[in-house]
Amino acid sequence: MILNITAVFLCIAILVMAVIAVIHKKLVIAIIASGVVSLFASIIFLLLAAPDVAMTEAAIGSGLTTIIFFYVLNKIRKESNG
Amino acid sequence: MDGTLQIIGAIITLIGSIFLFLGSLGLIRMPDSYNRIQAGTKASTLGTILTLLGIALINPDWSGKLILLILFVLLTNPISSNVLARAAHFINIPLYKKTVIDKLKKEETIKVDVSDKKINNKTDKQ
Amino acid sequence: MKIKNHIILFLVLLAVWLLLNSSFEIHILSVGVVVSLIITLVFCRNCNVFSEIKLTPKAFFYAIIYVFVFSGALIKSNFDVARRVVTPSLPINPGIVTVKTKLKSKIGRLMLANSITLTPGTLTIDIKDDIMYIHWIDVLSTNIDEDTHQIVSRFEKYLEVIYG
Amino acid sequence: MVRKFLIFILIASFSVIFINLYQNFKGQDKLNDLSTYYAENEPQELGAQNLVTSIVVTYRGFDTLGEVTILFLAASIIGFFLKIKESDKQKKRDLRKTSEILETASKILVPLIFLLGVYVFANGHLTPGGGFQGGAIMASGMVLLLLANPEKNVKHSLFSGIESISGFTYVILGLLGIYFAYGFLDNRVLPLGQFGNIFSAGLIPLIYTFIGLKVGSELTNIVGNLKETQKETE
Amino acid sequence: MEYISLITGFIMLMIGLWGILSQKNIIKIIIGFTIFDTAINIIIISIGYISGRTAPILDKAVPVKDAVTKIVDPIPQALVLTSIVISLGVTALMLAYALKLHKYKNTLEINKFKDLKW
Repeated sequence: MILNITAVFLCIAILVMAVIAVIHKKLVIAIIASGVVSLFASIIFLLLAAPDVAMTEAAIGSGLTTIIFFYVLNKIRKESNG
Repeated sequence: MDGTLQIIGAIITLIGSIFLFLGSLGLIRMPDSYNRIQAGTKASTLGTILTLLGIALINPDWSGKLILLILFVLLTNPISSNVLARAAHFINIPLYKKTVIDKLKKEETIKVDVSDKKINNKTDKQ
Repeated sequence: MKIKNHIILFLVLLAVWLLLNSSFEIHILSVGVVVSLIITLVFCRNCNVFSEIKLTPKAFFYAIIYVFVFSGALIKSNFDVARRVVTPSLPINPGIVTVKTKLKSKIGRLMLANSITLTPGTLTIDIKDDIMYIHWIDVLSTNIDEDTHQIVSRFEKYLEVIYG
Repeated sequence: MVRKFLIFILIASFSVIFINLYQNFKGQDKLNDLSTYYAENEPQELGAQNLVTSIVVTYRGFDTLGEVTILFLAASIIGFFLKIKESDKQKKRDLRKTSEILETASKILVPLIFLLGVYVFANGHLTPGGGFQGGAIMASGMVLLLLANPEKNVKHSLFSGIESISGFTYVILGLLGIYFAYGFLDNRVLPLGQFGNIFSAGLIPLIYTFIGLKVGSELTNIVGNLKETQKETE
Repeated sequence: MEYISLITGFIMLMIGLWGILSQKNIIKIIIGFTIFDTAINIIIISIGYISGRTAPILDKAVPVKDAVTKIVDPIPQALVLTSIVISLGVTALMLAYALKLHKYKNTLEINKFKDLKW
């Protein structure tokens, strides 16, 4: 029962973050929101009895993907300014 | 006997989560990013440590990994907040308007002046 | 001097490995020795961080005292932050001040910066040579010597003995 | 306007499909036949505690081989796309110096992070974790090293070497399975050992170690490529 | 539990699809793709979930004899494990393309790329 309530809150947070990631004008905030989506999704995976997938999602989905996005964004900004 | 240990663990976990809640309240109430980093770092460090200690009391089999986690949090949390604050100061995120003094700022402005001069020299040559 | 680095890093890694596995069986110990040796040899070609730790009994004794001083400061800082957050008028008086440090070793300065970040109302922003720039949530004075006395000295006297 | 209308119609039709799918979803109450077979026979056949690991490495080993190949292709295409000229490589960039604190901390933290990665893939057959997770953890350790020393570059030749050697060894270990056991990527080349020990489950820990090294070096190559292209413009 | 996550996955999938189709910025489209990936993973995992059971690891909590009645389906988890790693490779590939496109056109607006239109 408590798990179900937790899952409902997490799912609402995921949906709100997904909407922010899609519609927000600032790219930085959109990228961070998509990282947060991955982080919450890894908690959902843990609640669904899949610890392997949760570890992978936390390490790759919310860690490395965000870093790669920021490297590319940094590069694009430097190109447009200089 | 086991029951008392678990109740103590649950109480410690609850205290830790209260500190975490106060930290997140501080994130909302503080006026500028430096003060937010201060509130966030301290409250989240002690909150995480207390939560992990509570879990270690509830589940003594995991205590080795949890002690390791506590040491790791103690080492990495201040470093990350220091890097965040330094980057924020470098890209000129403004301080709170009631700020008394900013001794780091003076040196930075001098540096910026020098680099401006360099740029001006370059443009003159061209 | 260089072999001391390798030995300390190896022992730290082995201790971490045994804590992670939380058992002392011969299989786990042997795998841990091999893995720690490889990582030590790969990463410790030019690291000079660990050679500055002093391994005397006095340093060990001071380290234990330092843990207690530090835990007290950490708990005090949390109540301080909680009080400031909960008070409706938000009693803060922030500013960036400079302090001086006597420590020379890199790891000692790292631990000093970490301790300052986790104690009441202070946050290390930058460190240049022997001057540290600190964001203070409640500035009491802007004089460098007084700030040093207020913020740094209570940790420094222990860290000076431990790390030199 | 027409475009928005078309998008709306597309999403509405998708939602109709999903509503149908959701209404027909009953939720499982028991394992299907294949999973039942795995759960019953895996401990005697392969001897790994973690069923997911045994499926990834042995029962579905071909999938993993193809997946690692796809990752390798992605890494090499990125390297090909973002190749920079030799003349640009020599240019000095004027970067902000990292703080002394981060530099010191990275020297302490990076070996610990690598040890954690090794722990995750060496215990892949006992606890949650495995080659992919361990490789990702090692790649994030490399990212910390890059953040602490922004002037340094990833040594691509070194990581390509590690990657190709571990990939080659992975295939060789699979071929050993044909010769000594019953098929490609069979793990019964080595004795199965005691159930739950770190030296158990035959070849699975070895294979996962090589998958971990391969994934870690590939991800490091990708991150390094995307980082180095920042040089071109200055 | 599985119903909640299943419906979250469906809604998230539609959000991602809407982002892919309606956004003009290439980086935003790639963000839509990552959300799409995560949504599909959530759906697959929640189909394999059986309520009241634990993770497919046969340690002290799950003895080998009772494994069939105590664990969830391990096959979808194994598939999703590989899918996540591939999604990182694909995302990095798309970002590399975006970098290259930005270098030639100096813009990220998808409407400006009309070279293949006639």
